[in-house]
Amino acid sequence: MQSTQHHISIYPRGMKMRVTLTLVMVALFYFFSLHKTESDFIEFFSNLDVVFMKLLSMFPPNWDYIPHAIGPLIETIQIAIVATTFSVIICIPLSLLSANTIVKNQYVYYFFRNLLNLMRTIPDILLATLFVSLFGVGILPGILALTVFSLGILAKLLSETIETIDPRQLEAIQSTGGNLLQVIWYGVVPQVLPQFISYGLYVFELNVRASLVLGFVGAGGIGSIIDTQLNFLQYKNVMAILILLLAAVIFIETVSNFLRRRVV
Amino acid sequence: MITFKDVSLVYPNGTQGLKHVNVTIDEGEFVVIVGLSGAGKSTFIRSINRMVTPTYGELYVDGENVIQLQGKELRKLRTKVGMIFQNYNLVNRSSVMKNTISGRLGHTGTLRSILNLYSKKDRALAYENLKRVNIEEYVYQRADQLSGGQQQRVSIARVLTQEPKIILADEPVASLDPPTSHQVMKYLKKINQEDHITTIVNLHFIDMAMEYADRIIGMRDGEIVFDGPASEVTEKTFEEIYNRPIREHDLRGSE
Amino acid sequence: MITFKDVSLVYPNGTQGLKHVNVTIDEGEFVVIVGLSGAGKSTFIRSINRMVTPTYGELYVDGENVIQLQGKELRKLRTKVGMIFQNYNLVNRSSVMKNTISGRLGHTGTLRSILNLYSKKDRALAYENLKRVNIEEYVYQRADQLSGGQQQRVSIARVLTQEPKIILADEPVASLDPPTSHQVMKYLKKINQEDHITTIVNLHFIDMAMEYADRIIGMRDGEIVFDGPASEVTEKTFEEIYNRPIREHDLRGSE
Amino acid sequence: MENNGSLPPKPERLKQKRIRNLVIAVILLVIYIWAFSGVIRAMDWSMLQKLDENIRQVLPKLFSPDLTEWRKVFDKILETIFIAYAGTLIAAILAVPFGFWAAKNMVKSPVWNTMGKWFLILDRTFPELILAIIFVISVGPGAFAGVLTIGLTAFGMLGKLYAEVIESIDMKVVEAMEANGANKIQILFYGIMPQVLPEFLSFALYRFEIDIRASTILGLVGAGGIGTLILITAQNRNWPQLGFIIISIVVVVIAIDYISGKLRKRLV
Amino acid sequence: GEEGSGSDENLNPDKLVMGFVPSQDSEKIADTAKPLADKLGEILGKEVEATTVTSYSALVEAMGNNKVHIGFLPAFGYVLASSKYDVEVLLKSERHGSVTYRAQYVVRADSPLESLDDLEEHAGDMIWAFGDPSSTSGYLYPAAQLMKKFDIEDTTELQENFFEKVLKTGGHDNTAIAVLNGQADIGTTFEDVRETLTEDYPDIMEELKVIGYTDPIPNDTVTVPAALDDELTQEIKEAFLSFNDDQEMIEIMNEVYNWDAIREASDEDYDIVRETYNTMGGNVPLD
Ligand SMILES: Nc1ncnc2c1ncn2[C@@H]1O[C@H](COP(=O)(O)OP(=O)(O)OP(=O)(O)O)[C@@H](O)[C@H]1O
Ligand SMILES: Nc1ncnc2c1ncn2[C@@H]1O[C@H](COP(=O)(O)OP(=O)(O)OP(=O)(O)O)[C@@H](O)[C@H]1O
Ligand SMILES: [Mg+2]
Ligand SMILES: [Mg+2]
Repeated sequence: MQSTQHHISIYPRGMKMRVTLTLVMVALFYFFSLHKTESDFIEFFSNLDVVFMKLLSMFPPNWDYIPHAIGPLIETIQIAIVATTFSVIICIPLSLLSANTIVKNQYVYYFFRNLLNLMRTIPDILLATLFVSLFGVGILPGILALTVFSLGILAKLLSETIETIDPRQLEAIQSTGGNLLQVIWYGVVPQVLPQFISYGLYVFELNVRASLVLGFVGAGGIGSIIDTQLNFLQYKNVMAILILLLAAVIFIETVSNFLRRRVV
Repeated sequence: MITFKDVSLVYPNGTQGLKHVNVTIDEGEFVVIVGLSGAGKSTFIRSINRMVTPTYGELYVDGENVIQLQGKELRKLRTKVGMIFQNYNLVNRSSVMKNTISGRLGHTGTLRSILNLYSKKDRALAYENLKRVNIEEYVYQRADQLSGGQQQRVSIARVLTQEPKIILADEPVASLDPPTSHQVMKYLKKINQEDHITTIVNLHFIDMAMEYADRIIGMRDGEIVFDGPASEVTEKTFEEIYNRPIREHDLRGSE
Repeated sequence: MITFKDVSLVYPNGTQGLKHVNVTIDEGEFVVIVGLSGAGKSTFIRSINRMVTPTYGELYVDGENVIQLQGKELRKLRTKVGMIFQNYNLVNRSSVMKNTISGRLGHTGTLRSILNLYSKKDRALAYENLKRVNIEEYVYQRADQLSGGQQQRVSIARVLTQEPKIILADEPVASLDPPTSHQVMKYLKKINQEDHITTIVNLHFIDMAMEYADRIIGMRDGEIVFDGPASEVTEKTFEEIYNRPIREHDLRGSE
Repeated sequence: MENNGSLPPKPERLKQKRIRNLVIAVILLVIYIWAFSGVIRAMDWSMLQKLDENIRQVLPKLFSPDLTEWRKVFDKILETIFIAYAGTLIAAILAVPFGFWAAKNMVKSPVWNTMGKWFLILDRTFPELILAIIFVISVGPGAFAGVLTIGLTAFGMLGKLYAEVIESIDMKVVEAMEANGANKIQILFYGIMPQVLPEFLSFALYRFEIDIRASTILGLVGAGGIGTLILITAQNRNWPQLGFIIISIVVVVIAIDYISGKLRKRLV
Repeated sequence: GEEGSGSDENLNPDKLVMGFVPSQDSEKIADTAKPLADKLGEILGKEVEATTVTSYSALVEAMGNNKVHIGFLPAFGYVLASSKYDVEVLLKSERHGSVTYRAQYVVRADSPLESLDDLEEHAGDMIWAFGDPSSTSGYLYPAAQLMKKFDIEDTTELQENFFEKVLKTGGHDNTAIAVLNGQADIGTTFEDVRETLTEDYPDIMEELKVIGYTDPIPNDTVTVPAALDDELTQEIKEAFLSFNDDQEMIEIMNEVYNWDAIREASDEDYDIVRETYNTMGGNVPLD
């Protein structure tokens, strides 16, 4: 067999260049970041024993502390449920308004799009700090911070799902003379409901985890007692709280995986 | 009666979908539109129920110029005109029944339809229509569990449930294999004959067009280049419409 | 030469895929296996390159009993036996070239293949084979940008690049339309004749089987119920294999 | 049209489904009552008394940002970006082997596979703040502790996402490679990697966006980033400066989201 | 107990790391100690890096592991650190002419409480707000004082029986605001947190009144790991003390840490804190 080509490469030449260039840039910026953050992996590995010692010093967990943590844990879960519920409800109109399959007006679409981006942008700790200063300490600022934060994520996910739905199914409903609400109810909802539920559960898990941070700035929940125990250097108590939290998160994740499988 | 009076349509990107189309379709006719890909068949059909809006001319459906319609009026037009799509466009995750009954949306109040409060009559009608296309046994199945031909039959049932005066079908058999294609066309023909519903169908396959149409309209580049009874049509006619010899894939093949 | 000696295969769930199969296929033959769905055609073909493992009997490929093979030996067998699949099984995101050259993986060292260091000869061979199936113009296109027929031609080129002694094809045209199906079958036949590669093809369509095969093997319920030259085969034979009259969809239709 | 068409009875399956849904609904209702009553009881409404005054005092100042300390803010934001970038890259690389470990279709032994999955859950649950403290202790306070924290917490989520990507690949392609005699490593590089790599990169970029936000909290425990500044500014009730910080973060994060969104679109 | 990995007695790193916990107990919290570090480096002829750590537990641990060589620790932070690691206090700060400060009890102006004695009668249905249980002025000193005064056995008794309940606010400003808002009836903060809030709450001086103070609390410290080279330790101490004669540095330190001057300190100065903590029967004994 005789080739007429002089050189047949596996990749077209241009692509090879682009890939190499990208990789080099990624690596360069990486090393630049390592330099800027004064990363020193030799130091890290030579101090690995300290990491393990510290982890070990958290064991055995002080099981006697668990009863003190149950109350805050329950509070955390309740906060997360309430915040998730609020954001699930509010996100429905928001995500419809920021999906270009539903909203044809470009200005409206971009306004809500950017609003969502804005909400997702602000770190939860900043939100919590702000709400604490507005509403005082307690669980309300916590609920609000979580609501706003998860609302941004949830509405973004949902609106992206709505944008990927099959527009032909909507067209069919339109062609029967259905109005906007009917098109949404008969065409959009069945297509996005499973993802919607699964996102809701995902955000709930996220909220349970996030409430840890909230406690550090006076917005209630289990983070608050972790903060205190850390300040007293009571690592065995901290570990007990963490194990409780871990158990709760795994439980929630298992249940929500189960529910997710059922609906999707 | 549907009347196109000098209708043109230019898409926002400048493509001319229809060019000065003049044609009248009478009640109860079974018209098949043929033409190459891009000829404007879909544009023609979708103008009738205003899924696209002609940019020039007048288009009368039942004596009413539909080009200006908006909002409620437009929805009223659409309840009169049923549409069948190439890809069936069923809501995959909903049941066959829910898909079929959605044909009645235009006749039902928003609240009632959202709460699933259809009258007994409506539900019986939907079921009746599923029976007419022999698909009643799947009534509670999810739509995406059916084969292509079955799905298309559900979409016919949906349109029938709408009780339309006109049925538009945009390449209803393009995704189906030959035997199923014929089956679907037969159901369409049967309904056209039994209920006297004006039926306009886009087809790619000339043998099917000749077999089922009363009247054939040929399009090329947004213009009507042939219009006449199916009996007058020969292979030559198609070669004119297509501007090239007929090939094997222009035929669906027999049943 | 391929020899099945009393080969049986029981799947873990108890389904009997093959039942006491005895058959010999000579070098350079073009054999088509026909049979209803579930007859065991795939199981038969996939036993030859040990994608499935018979549970009883002996199966000789080039004089070697392949049933016991493992690891390296098994991979050596597989480099000798090329396989073509119904759904082409190309890596969608990789280029046509990369897909084709992957046919040489079995002949190339791991490190060289990971670093894409193929010899000039290998690359020339891959390109040559793309030319043989007339697809060379797409060489740097992504596989998923090609049509079904084109993808199947790439998968033939991939198999050719493997330089196999035997080609197995499991319903290579089931996903293609009639004209494309014929095209693909013609390439397979051409290669069989030019390179004398033993070719075993599963087909659902009896008209195609009769058109391309030298020899036809009919299967039913895991057993061989017919084996003879294509010239001896009549519609009657198929009715026996299928245990029912021939229907329209058993035929692919002409080109 | 004749109308003898009363509907056929609903199949048993549907009835069961309805009962199941009812049970789920009741359980949900109970959970909701529990959660809301708990929250309402714990809520301290008296805090709303001064709400009006708080808003009047705080919001206007927040909206008149004070730029005098812009250098400090920018340095800290840049540090945050570097932490997130270096951390995410470490996580993205670490997550590959773990993703394969936790993917059902790659690991034959279900026990071994489940262990992989659980390991990733464990990693995702371990709070980054605690990990950050441990790293602050072991390598000293500063951005490096932040890099390590992000690197080790982000790979839990990335590993899970990677595993899901791997589980959704087209195994037929793998079969085709097996059929032409390729060994496991060749199959990995020719059959699996091309299928998953774009998604891997896309998820890594997505995670980078998250990590930018995540690295803001590391400052709480001395692991670098802008968190400390946020906290102190808030404690000083320096609202104008806090306003400036918020605006800066928003601008930076939106810019990064935009760029990485563009990149991700091109990947898949 | 002494653990920690810093067993090498003559720790003398090329780069000194100065860890800095922004003082909660002062009017303005600085977010950086860089000017101070620069000056220190100049004097010592060594690179000195300042890092701000908002959680002093992290700082204590980092010092225990010799990752931080100069720690600015509040009183209780030092007590905690010295109980766990071998650390040496070098200096303490002087603010407003004193090396100590006090905590105060604030209530709303219309509160029935006029002095701490009135708590006997009213505490039973009052909510007590404080920043964090580990805050010296926000919790430890007031708690010890109340327990002693009203003969309360332990903190649980104090929090759950003496008062109706407690509110943990996360900071002194939050505490004052919580009292102002009516979320709590009495709050304990450093003296006088109200001044930091006058901008946002112009009437706070009138709306909140102070009904009592605690005993003096030693000011925050400059602490080093005991493993640090003795000579270096001495140099550091002298460098800091020399700031007292340097008007420019005094200003910088005032800016950074609200310090007016730096004084020598010894471990005994903090015995009082240690005692307070231990004798109040805290649930966390410090030995
Ligand atoms: N939404 C649109 N925007 C712009 N141009 C369009 C749009 N829809 C169709 N066109 C263009 O209008 C012309 C007519 O299209 P139309 O879909 O009516 O053709 P068709 O005959 O239905 O073709 P096919 O058989 O492929 O469905 C084509 O050139 C097409 O590219
Ligand atoms: N992996 C498997 N596990 C269990 N049973 C199997 C498996 N693969 C095939 N079978 C069963 O073995 C029998 C033969 O299957 P095979 O796939 O060989 O049939 P086929 O003739 O190729 O059918 P088709 O035309 O549908 O591809 C069938 O009953 C099938 O259900
Ligand atoms: Mg069309
Ligand atoms: Mg098969």
